[in-house]
Amino acid sequence: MANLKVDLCGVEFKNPVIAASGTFGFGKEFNEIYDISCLGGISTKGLTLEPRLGNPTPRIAEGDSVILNSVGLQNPGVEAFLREDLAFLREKEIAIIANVAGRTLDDYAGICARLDGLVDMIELNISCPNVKCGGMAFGIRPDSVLEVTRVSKEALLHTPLLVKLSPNVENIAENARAAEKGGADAVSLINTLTGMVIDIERRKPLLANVTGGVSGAGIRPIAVRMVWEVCKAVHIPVIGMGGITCAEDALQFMMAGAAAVQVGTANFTDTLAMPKIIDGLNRWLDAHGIADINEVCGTLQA
Amino acid sequence: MANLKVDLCGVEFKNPVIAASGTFGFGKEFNEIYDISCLGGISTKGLTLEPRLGNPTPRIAEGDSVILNSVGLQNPGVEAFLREDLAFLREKEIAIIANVAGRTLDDYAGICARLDGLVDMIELNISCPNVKCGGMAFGIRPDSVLEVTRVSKEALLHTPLLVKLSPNVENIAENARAAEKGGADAVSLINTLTGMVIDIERRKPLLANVTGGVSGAGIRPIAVRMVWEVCKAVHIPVIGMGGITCAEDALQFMMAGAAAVQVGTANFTDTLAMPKIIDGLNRWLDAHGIADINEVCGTLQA
Amino acid sequence: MKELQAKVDSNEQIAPGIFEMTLRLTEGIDFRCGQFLNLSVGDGSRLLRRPFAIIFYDPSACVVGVCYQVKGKGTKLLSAKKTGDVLTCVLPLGNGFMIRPEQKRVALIGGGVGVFPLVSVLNEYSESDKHFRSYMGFRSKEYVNAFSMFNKRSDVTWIATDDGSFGSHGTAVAEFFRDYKNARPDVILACGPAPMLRALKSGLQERGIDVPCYVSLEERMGCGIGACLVCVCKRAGTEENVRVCKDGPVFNIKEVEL
Amino acid sequence: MKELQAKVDSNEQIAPGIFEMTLRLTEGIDFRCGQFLNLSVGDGSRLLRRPFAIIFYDPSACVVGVCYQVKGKGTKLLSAKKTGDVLTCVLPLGNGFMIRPEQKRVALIGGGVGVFPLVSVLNEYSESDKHFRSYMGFRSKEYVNAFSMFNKRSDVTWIATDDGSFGSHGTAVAEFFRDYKNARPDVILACGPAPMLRALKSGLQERGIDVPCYVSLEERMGCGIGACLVCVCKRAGTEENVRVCKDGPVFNIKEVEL
Ligand SMILES: Cc1cc2nc3c(=O)[nH]c(=O)nc-3n(C[C@H](O)[C@H](O)[C@H](O)COP(=O)(O)OP(=O)(O)OC[C@H]3O[C@@H](n4cnc5c(N)ncnc54)[C@H](O)[C@@H]3O)c2cc1C
Ligand SMILES: Cc1cc2nc3c(=O)[nH]c(=O)nc-3n(C[C@H](O)[C@H](O)[C@H](O)COP(=O)(O)OP(=O)(O)OC[C@H]3O[C@@H](n4cnc5c(N)ncnc54)[C@H](O)[C@@H]3O)c2cc1C
Ligand SMILES: Cc1cc2nc3c(=O)[nH]c(=O)nc-3n(C[C@H](O)[C@H](O)[C@H](O)COP(=O)(O)O)c2cc1C
Ligand SMILES: Cc1cc2nc3c(=O)[nH]c(=O)nc-3n(C[C@H](O)[C@H](O)[C@H](O)COP(=O)(O)O)c2cc1C
Ligand code: FES
Ligand code: FES
Repeated sequence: MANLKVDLCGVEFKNPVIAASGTFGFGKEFNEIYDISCLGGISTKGLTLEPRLGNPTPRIAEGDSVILNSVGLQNPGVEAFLREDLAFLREKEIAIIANVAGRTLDDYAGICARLDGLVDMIELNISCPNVKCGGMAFGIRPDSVLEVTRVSKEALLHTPLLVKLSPNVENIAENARAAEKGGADAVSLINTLTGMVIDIERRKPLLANVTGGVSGAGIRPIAVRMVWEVCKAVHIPVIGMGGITCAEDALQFMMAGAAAVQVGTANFTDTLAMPKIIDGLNRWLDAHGIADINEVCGTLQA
Repeated sequence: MANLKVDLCGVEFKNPVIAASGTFGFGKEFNEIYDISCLGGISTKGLTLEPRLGNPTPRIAEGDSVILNSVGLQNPGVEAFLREDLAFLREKEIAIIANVAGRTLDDYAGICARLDGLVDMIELNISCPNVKCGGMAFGIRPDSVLEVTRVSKEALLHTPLLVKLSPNVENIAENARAAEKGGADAVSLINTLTGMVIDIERRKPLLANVTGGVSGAGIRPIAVRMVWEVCKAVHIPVIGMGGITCAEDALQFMMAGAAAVQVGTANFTDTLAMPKIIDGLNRWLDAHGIADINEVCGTLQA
Repeated sequence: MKELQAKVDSNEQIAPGIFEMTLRLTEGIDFRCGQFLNLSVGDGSRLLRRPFAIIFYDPSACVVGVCYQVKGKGTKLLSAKKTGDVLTCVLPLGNGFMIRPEQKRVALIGGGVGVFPLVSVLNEYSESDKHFRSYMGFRSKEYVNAFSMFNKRSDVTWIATDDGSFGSHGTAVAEFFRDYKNARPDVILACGPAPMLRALKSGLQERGIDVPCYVSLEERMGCGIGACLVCVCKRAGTEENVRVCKDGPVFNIKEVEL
Repeated sequence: MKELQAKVDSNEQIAPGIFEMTLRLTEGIDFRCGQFLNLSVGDGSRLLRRPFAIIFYDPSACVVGVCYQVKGKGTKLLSAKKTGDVLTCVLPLGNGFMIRPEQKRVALIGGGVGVFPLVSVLNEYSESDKHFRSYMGFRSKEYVNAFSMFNKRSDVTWIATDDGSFGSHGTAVAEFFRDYKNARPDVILACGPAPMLRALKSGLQERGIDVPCYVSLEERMGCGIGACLVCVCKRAGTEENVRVCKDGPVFNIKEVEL
């Protein structure tokens, strides 16, 4: 069996397969189906300083090989997370990435300071397209990406900072460079694309929130392209995601340069998607006589 | 049977279903399968002043519910089109939209001048993501959208100008407004999103051109959202497209505000897709007791 | 709660647009009435599974049964499945219905496809000392047959149709209140469209009826297991959400905003 | 050239990873050997059809046969299809092989799945006065059986395998040139991977052999009917593209850049 261990900014992941924020809660429910200690890591549901109720329902719609969600930032707040969920995840001995969001720069600084030293990594959700006065604003323009990264980084003494990039932009490589400049230790991408589904019988948007974030297998080619562009543009590690369903999909992202991957929507289609991906990586490496997954990263010839 | 006729900038379309540029050639091949005179119109393969060879092969790849193409602008040149294809299309009595592209502003002005008065509409492809020094540049920034629209419009005395917008932008509504300001009589959207598929066995991009344009059913929610944003932003007619496969899909775009639709990739999945969509529109309108398709347009409550 | 392969055993139309499907699981489950499963529809373009009430479970054969109405693309695809086709499902999901030992007289109120979760109650308590009175509302006559299985096991069944083509003209909730004095239920179990449940809630309030009443809710779902927070509804009188898939789908009617 | 429904009549594995599928069409077609069809794979997530050589057409039953190798997702999905499943296809496509009346001695050179278009030649000319000599290359022994149908109708068949596990160790093209003096073909028909066709082209040139030689090409396709310009290759010595799906797939070996 090949080595699947990867190291990102000094954090060790058993393997490069990480649960994507918002699709895996804080791990407890999936752990009823399989022991999640097999995973490389988990990115938590987006946390805010205070509890949030999120958007009205319906919060999910479907397209062809894609889904749209408008959950918004429903979460129990960072204190409840620390009190009720962190210990469970620690027991699982997987890398814990706290996905965090806020409405203001102070929010970001505040939640980073609160989590500093308590989790393995902090992932800034600056791209959640669902909360009107939060997400979108920070993640679109390079200057505000830099700014929110900088204030978050300043609030952190112990925990590496991951900045999650939005794909709803003109030039994602430029935003990645802005995050790097702002002090990000790594970047992750892509968050969801903005989309809309109309219920033609009611002549209304299907989502109560009108628009929602598009994710799932159908967006994979867009995500791979963006990850490849970002990997060429920055010197910090990149975590790739967007439509990964199997080991072969994950390998596309890693060959494009990603050091690890996250898996979101595929957890809905198949609750065992992530263990199967890890297993598939092992088998693919063995079949190709490759001893270490790290040898694959960034080997795309293009 | 309900009225399906729509009028865009004084051009009459038998129905709102138009073949999308690049997927339907100049109509002759599909006419071997069904009589294309049933269509509302056709947007030709992108034409340039001189013949073009296009990109190397492979030129097509597949994702989940999407395809990627990198045909580039292979075309016989505008003169060959006028000589060999226009008369055939005229006989079919469908609205003829000449899709045109160029490398420079002069190219655009030149091809518009050449086609002025000879076709029913001219569609500027300012968004083709495949030709390095053409397409991309003009379609991304509002100022260059305005510029290329303006010079094209100045070259036209008789034929209405349609500007086709790229989705690979930060704010498509802004680009639509730029086109309107530049003198566009209508806008169409969306062109393809940029994507990439990696052949992990060869560790190479599957497309010889590295990246390609993503189209097909999977992109529909993104396209509907963009069409809705553009319809709210401009006063000129909008032609919607992106992943339309059936009458119900077309109705989403029309309720969002599109006056007509184009159908591209679905022609590959089902060569009879367009006649079926027209038939489906008729049946849907009848079933809902609606006498005129125009009554549906822009009726979304959001 | 497991992810299992499920081989289609049968898939037959039992009323216009309504199918009964039985599925053979690769292993057994613990099942309680009112629980549901989340079923793949066997096409790569549909990333979400569809939730359906489990109407029966046969532990000896590891077979579950569901009844579904063809509504959109997913159920259309399901209706084309043939014996031997393999799907996947996550099950059993949700909390299910609970009837306490001292609750002997049970009222079941169902509307449309909402009758299916109630069928599982009748199946589970078929050999018990409970007395059931059922109030069922359908669109029209043709749909009633689909639910004939219902008739067999409940002591009294009242049927109402929207168009009066069978039973009384009106709603299941109206039938329930008309019969209420005779029924004197110890517990009420209901499932159906939101307007029906709202009519039930306000009817109970207006009449000052304080009998325990449990309703099974429907919400669009992502994960189906409680992780994604897609399927929430509000806990009445609070600023807190509950998850239909995990905390429900069965709630005390007083507990949730309908 | 029509878009037709095609009901799967049979779908059986005939060699490791190689399937033969027969399809019953809703109406008849005009078919010539060397033409192909573009077949849906019966899953909503695959928007492109797959092109396969038609190896036979039975006009009395409106049945076509194809043989395909499982390579990626689409052929994997196809291999799971059962009798009675309904697919759609566009056919017949392309120009096909032509053998002129005066061309009596025909050499067939095939590699891998490239032998399938050649099978249709043998089928079409089975009752003719043509003399066939076939040169077939396979990966290894197990694949040879899949092509045994080939043996029956050609006068002489030379088999080569990459690993020497059957026939001679080497390539079909090498076999062809070895046998050339005996064969003295009037026309050469070939199909196989690009390197094989390139070896054939340069072999003919080096030896100064000017016998008419036609090759059937493969390219990734979009529309399959000539409209989208996805499947092109370059016309040799020009700045002009030809479409494999419409102008081909059969070309004079001199006409195209391989
Ligand atoms: C707990 C629960 C139990 C259910 N039990 C039954 C049952 O026993 N029989 C039955 O016929 N129906 C039942 N439903 C409703 C059933 O899930 C939907 O009718 C079905 O998912 C529609 O799928 P579709 O592909 O036809 O529709 P589409 O519109 O194509 O579905 C698109 C998406 O919306 C979701 N969706 C659409 N309508 C509903 C709905 N009413 N409720 C929840 N999700 C929806 C789908 O699951 C899918 O994710 C139940 C729903 C829930 C939540
Ligand atoms: C005219 C013609 C005739 C053919 N005849 C046969 C035959 O008789 N038997 C047989 O086994 N194969 C034949 N092929 C090759 C066959 O079409 C491919 O192997 C098949 O499409 C692969 O599909 P997939 O879903 O397994 O691969 P995937 O990689 O999942 O396919 C992705 C896309 O690439 C295309 N593609 C992949 N490989 C090829 C290829 N080699 N050629 C063309 N398109 C490809 C697919 O059609 C699809 O659009 C023929 C190809 C052509 C062009
Ligand atoms: C239901 C749902 C909720 C999500 N919530 C969050 C979130 O809270 N924070 C965040 O950064 N991303 C969130 N995302 C985005 C995912 O983490 C991921 O970036 C995206 O879904 C693309 O990956 P996928 O195609 O594998 O799902 C959410 C996605 C889904 C589907
Ligand atoms: C093979 C192919 C070639 C295309 N060529 C052109 C082109 O020449 N000019 C243009 O404006 N758009 C071109 N397009 C884009 C389509 O016209 C359309 O905008 C896009 O495919 C989205 O619609 P769809 O999802 O219905 O295909 C092409 C698309 C495809 C798939
Ligand atoms: S569907 Fe995910 S929490 Fe209920
Ligand atoms: S595949 Fe469209 S032209 Fe050949």
